[in-house]
Amino acid sequence: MTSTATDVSTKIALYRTQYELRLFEQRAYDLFLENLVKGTSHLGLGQEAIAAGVAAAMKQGDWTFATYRGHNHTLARGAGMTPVLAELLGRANGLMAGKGGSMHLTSVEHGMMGSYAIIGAHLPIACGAAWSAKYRGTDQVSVAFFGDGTTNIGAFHEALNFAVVWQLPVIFVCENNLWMEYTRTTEVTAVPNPAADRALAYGLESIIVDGNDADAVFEVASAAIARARAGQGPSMIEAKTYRHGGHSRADPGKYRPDEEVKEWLAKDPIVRYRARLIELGVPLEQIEAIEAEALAKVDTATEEAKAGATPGEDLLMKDVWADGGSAWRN
Amino acid sequence: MTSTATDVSTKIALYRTQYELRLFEQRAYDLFLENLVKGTSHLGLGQEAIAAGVAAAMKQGDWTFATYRGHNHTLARGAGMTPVLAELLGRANGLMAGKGGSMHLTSVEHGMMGSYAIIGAHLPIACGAAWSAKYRGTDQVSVAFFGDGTTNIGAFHEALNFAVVWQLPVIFVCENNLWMEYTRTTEVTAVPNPAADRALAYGLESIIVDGNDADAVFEVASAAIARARAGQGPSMIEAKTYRHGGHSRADPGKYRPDEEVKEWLAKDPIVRYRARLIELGVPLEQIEAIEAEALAKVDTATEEAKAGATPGEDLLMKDVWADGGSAWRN
Amino acid sequence: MAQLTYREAIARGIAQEMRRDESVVFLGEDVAAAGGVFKGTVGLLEEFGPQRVRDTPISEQAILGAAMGAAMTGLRPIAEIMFADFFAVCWDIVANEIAKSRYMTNGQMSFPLVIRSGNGGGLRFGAQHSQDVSNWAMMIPGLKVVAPSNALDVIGLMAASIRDDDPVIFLESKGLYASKTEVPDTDVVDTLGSAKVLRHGGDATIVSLGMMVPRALAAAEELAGHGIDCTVLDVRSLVPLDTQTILREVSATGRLFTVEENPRLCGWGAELSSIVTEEVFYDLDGPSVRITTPHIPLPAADALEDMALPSVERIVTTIEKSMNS
Amino acid sequence: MAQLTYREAIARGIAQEMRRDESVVFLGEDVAAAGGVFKGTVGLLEEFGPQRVRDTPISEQAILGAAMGAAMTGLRPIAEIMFADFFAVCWDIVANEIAKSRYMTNGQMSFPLVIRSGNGGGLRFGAQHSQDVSNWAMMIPGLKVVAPSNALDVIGLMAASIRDDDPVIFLESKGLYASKTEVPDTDVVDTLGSAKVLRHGGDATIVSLGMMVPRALAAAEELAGHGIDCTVLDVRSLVPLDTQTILREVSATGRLFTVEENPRLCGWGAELSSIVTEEVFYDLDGPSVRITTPHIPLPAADALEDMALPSVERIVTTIEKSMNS
Ligand SMILES: Cc1ncc(C[n+]2csc(CCOP(=O)(O)OP(=O)(O)O)c2C)c(N)n1
Ligand SMILES: Cc1ncc(C[n+]2csc(CCOP(=O)(O)OP(=O)(O)O)c2C)c(N)n1
Ligand SMILES: [Mg+2]
Ligand SMILES: [Mg+2]
Repeated sequence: MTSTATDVSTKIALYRTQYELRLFEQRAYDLFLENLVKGTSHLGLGQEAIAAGVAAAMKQGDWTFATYRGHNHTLARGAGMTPVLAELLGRANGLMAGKGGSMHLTSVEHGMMGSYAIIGAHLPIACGAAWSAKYRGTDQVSVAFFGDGTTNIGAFHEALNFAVVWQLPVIFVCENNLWMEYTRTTEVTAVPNPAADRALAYGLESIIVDGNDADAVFEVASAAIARARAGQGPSMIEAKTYRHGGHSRADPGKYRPDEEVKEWLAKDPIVRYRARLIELGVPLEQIEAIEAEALAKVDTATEEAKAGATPGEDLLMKDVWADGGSAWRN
Repeated sequence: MTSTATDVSTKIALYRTQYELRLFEQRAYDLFLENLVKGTSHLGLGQEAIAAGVAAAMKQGDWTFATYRGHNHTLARGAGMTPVLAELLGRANGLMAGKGGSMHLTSVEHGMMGSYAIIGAHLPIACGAAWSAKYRGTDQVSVAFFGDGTTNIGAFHEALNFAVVWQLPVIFVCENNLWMEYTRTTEVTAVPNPAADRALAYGLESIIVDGNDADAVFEVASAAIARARAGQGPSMIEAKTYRHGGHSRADPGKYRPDEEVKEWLAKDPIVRYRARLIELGVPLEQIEAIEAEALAKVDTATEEAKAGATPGEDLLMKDVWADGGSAWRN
Repeated sequence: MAQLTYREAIARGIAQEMRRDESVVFLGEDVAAAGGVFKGTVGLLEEFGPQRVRDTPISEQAILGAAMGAAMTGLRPIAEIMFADFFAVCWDIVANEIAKSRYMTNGQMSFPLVIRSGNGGGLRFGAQHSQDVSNWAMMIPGLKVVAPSNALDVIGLMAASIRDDDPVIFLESKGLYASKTEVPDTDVVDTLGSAKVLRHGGDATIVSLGMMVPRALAAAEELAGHGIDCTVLDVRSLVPLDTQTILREVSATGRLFTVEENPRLCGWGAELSSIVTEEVFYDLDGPSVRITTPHIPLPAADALEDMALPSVERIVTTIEKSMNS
Repeated sequence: MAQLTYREAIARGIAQEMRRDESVVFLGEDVAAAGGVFKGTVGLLEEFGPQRVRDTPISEQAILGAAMGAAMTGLRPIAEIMFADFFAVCWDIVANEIAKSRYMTNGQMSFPLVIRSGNGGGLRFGAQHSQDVSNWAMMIPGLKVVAPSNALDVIGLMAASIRDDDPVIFLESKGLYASKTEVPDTDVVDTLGSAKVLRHGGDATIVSLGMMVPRALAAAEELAGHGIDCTVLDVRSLVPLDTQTILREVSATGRLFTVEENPRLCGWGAELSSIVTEEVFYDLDGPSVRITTPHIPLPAADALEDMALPSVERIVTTIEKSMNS
């Protein structure tokens, strides 16, 4: 797992992951248009390279903490498409049986330690997991993903300082897609690189990476994770990227200049990566097979999710407490 | 008010303020030993130069926001000794009739907009006052004092970024006395200068000043205030200082190395400043007169505070609401 | 008169007051250029300009700190906390600073500000975007708490809140944003602390708030068909609380049922039930009964959320069972 | 057996469990080298070392975030929030994250952690360091809430809280830190959700919590002298709530009086009063009455604070007046 992105099998795996994420999110969008996705959802279209690159640098047993924009990260850690999609549809076969929804995807067995919908909250929580790894002497690391707009909330600051002071094995990955919901982050942020320009305030190195290049992401993430495992403490990585669509399901994203959207669509991480594979001599058929397999996977997941049962009353009152119940009285 | 510390009358005024603060805090301590000070109190002994220097750089109408360690700042803005001391004693003639106590000294008529006892909370509040000055087109500025340990809480980060983005006339003054309550700040802080080393994270200049030198404080504060009045936005100043006593009333401060205490007592801002005045040729009699006047003032305040009535039931249910009452129902 | 949605009424109420008073300013995340994530503040930036209608960073403590500091120095700010659940990241500014500072300073300061927020469930947003926080606010001394149930009340109570010299937590039911009400074209100004009797009946009094009001009314209609005739009250403001109207109406029917959106423990219904028990015990013909969300986080799936929130059906069966036992 | 102060009992309870279980760790501000600002954790660093007993920056969100992340990955952290009022700066981690995450993940995660905090008034600390937050915690689904009234219960309930697999908010009454109780030298482990009957009487039931317990007991003694014989209950844990014991004792006497430290609105007394009214209405001989701090921020001056908090005298006169009317 300390291999760098140079070997071809890693590259092929990275392409597969990115492509699957792309198709999955597109399908989620279609199902939203069909009115099957309940509640809100925040797609990661355009940001696949970060989820794929970082996940590939992680080991089983490592922990991911994501935001409400967490489909990519959940799938990249190995959670099944069916339970994730079923969760979006509010079905009993969902990843959390419909109790969490799109914003809270969690799969502990895959090290996916939750998606958090309050800006910044998971950054200190990721520190806690890292602390526990350090205390128990395992070599696990925590990775926390967050957006550019998140760098202005208090919890960000507390988590960064805490992680450094306790020298915790945690990696903070800022997915800088330039926008908060409908406001450009630089308009409300005192520095141009919202994460990287803050690194020095915590005695950290300032790291910026092309977030639309899975290889580049894989490399910086591998290095940061290696440092963390070696007891050298936390890192923060700012990955520049762009979301192809709006902020959440209902948002067409019209506030963004056409030029900007065009510019970034031209940097589509998947299109670029595909070209790179071909350049490297990966046979087109192999690539097309991956793509066909991904489509089949998404189709199957769609079927299975749609066939999922409506969650029943038994689930409603379950699992507030560790005893499985919800009684607050005797 | 843009005069620098070079003129002697300002210097004499600065000495008077510092000396008064010193005597007042010593008296507060004595009264605590007599069991007359109720609740807690956090003395500013040793930190007088900062309160005096900054207050001298401010104009009437400017706003001060302080912490629970706010006696110095309240007095330096012109609040009377009697009401401040009476507040510590929980008397009806206290600055807030006993309802706030030592940690919440407030005198709106003197621009003393409150002392805040939850770490960091007043930093965004000071931004709000600055915003209101800017919106209304006055030239008022906000000054917020805070401790070194306060730089690690979320509100600090939010306030700094907000002030810069909105280009508010607010000056953040960190009184770095090296210690939180009983923990050395550098032990839990990722950078050696907890405020100044964070300035860059907000696109601010890193400013460090000798907090035990009232002239130096006066100069940097004057410059920062001038910038703020000129519409050039916020500044942050880190003033290095030391508290002579413990954190709060019950604390003997034994956790601090003797060497460190000795070293800082040798830098006593008042002893140094007195020597400077003498060096400048200010007659000893004039200095002694100031000192005698200060003592008389503190003695009078002590008498008046002790003579204050116990607050009665009428005050208890008063002033929750702007109508003067506290009714939550009809 | 025109039909207005609850969401449109927000901007209408704010604009009405901004026109009248230059000291009213408005800030929040995505509220200006975007008109708010719930489209509740569309048009305000255009009419009042970027000095009075301002987008902020994602810094809720800064937003409310700014509102507080501005209020104590002469402005009348309105701040938006996008989802009421986010009060949790800035609760100190609300509960320890804004609420307490007037009292602590012996009345030296006033805080004429409004914090408006999208409150409660019904939109399948899951547990971190759906909590009804009416009791969070009600329990803090020094806060007024308002929760309108229709577009007309939104305008009138918004105006009253902005004009009030104390801090008001203004809770907008997210589940009602799309609902429509007839409103006059002229200015509307209402009064805080006045409950409304929406229906008269002799058998029992149902007290409700916000999104629960239309459900309580629908339940009352259905109950009338079953021979149980209910008075329905819309509390509208929890602080100040119109206990006079509530006690009068409960005494008249002899029975109290509260319909609350918040999870079970320590909701406003508990407070109300305890007031009724303490003050008009001898007028009661039977137990006071609270209908609430169970004491669980709100689930995301539509089917589950619908089971959790008090439904018309649950209100009907609960009241029927209690009245017939 | 030895006399132990409430404050000493904290360290005793924690140490008892840390000896038993390596996964128990403890963090907070000034808790290690200094032994806590209330001297509640003296000796823990010395016995368990700097890996298990850790000082933190002034970063309450980081403290509780760390506790949460550690709990979900196998540790059993105890976190200190120095004064309970400071929950306001980290309420999101408590109310939105720790409390809800088990439910939201359909039981994939557990949060075996304890957050202990100095709660309530009595020490003239003023409004930002004196609030009783028992209702803040009680109203959030997913939190257990414990508040011991004496040193013995501190040890036993601390042990039970640490062993519990759910998050427990452990509220220590600041006003009781100096109080002493006889405790055995052996390990003590108690049970959450069990109220204690401290006194039996036939006329009325007084239910109290934390710092109000000794006052309720003293009031009952005085009332007995006036011919009113009261049962006195110590609730001890608000969640889980021992409604069986409470309902039984209230039914037996026919009257309920609650003595709460928190300000008036939406306290645990309201919840309890509403439960009693709803479930044993026909056993009641008269109104349930709540004795609380008025709905005001707590003033700092000793004279004012003493007027605000429920006193033995106020408990006596309130009950007497109500029983005789
Ligand atoms: C405390 C808090 N404030 C506001 C929100 C509403 N909100 C959700 S996403 C979002 C924008 C976040 O922007 P960014 O951090 O850049 O992440 P992105 O959505 O671009 O991935 C906001 C303001 C929230 N969920 N929590
Ligand atoms: C949110 C919060 N956490 C903790 C405290 C308790 N506390 C009061 S003063 C203090 C130390 C503050 O240190 P510093 O900022 O350096 O200020 P100093 O007291 O040295 O002036 C702490 C931890 C508090 N008041 N508020
Ligand atoms: Mg973004
Ligand atoms: Mg300090």
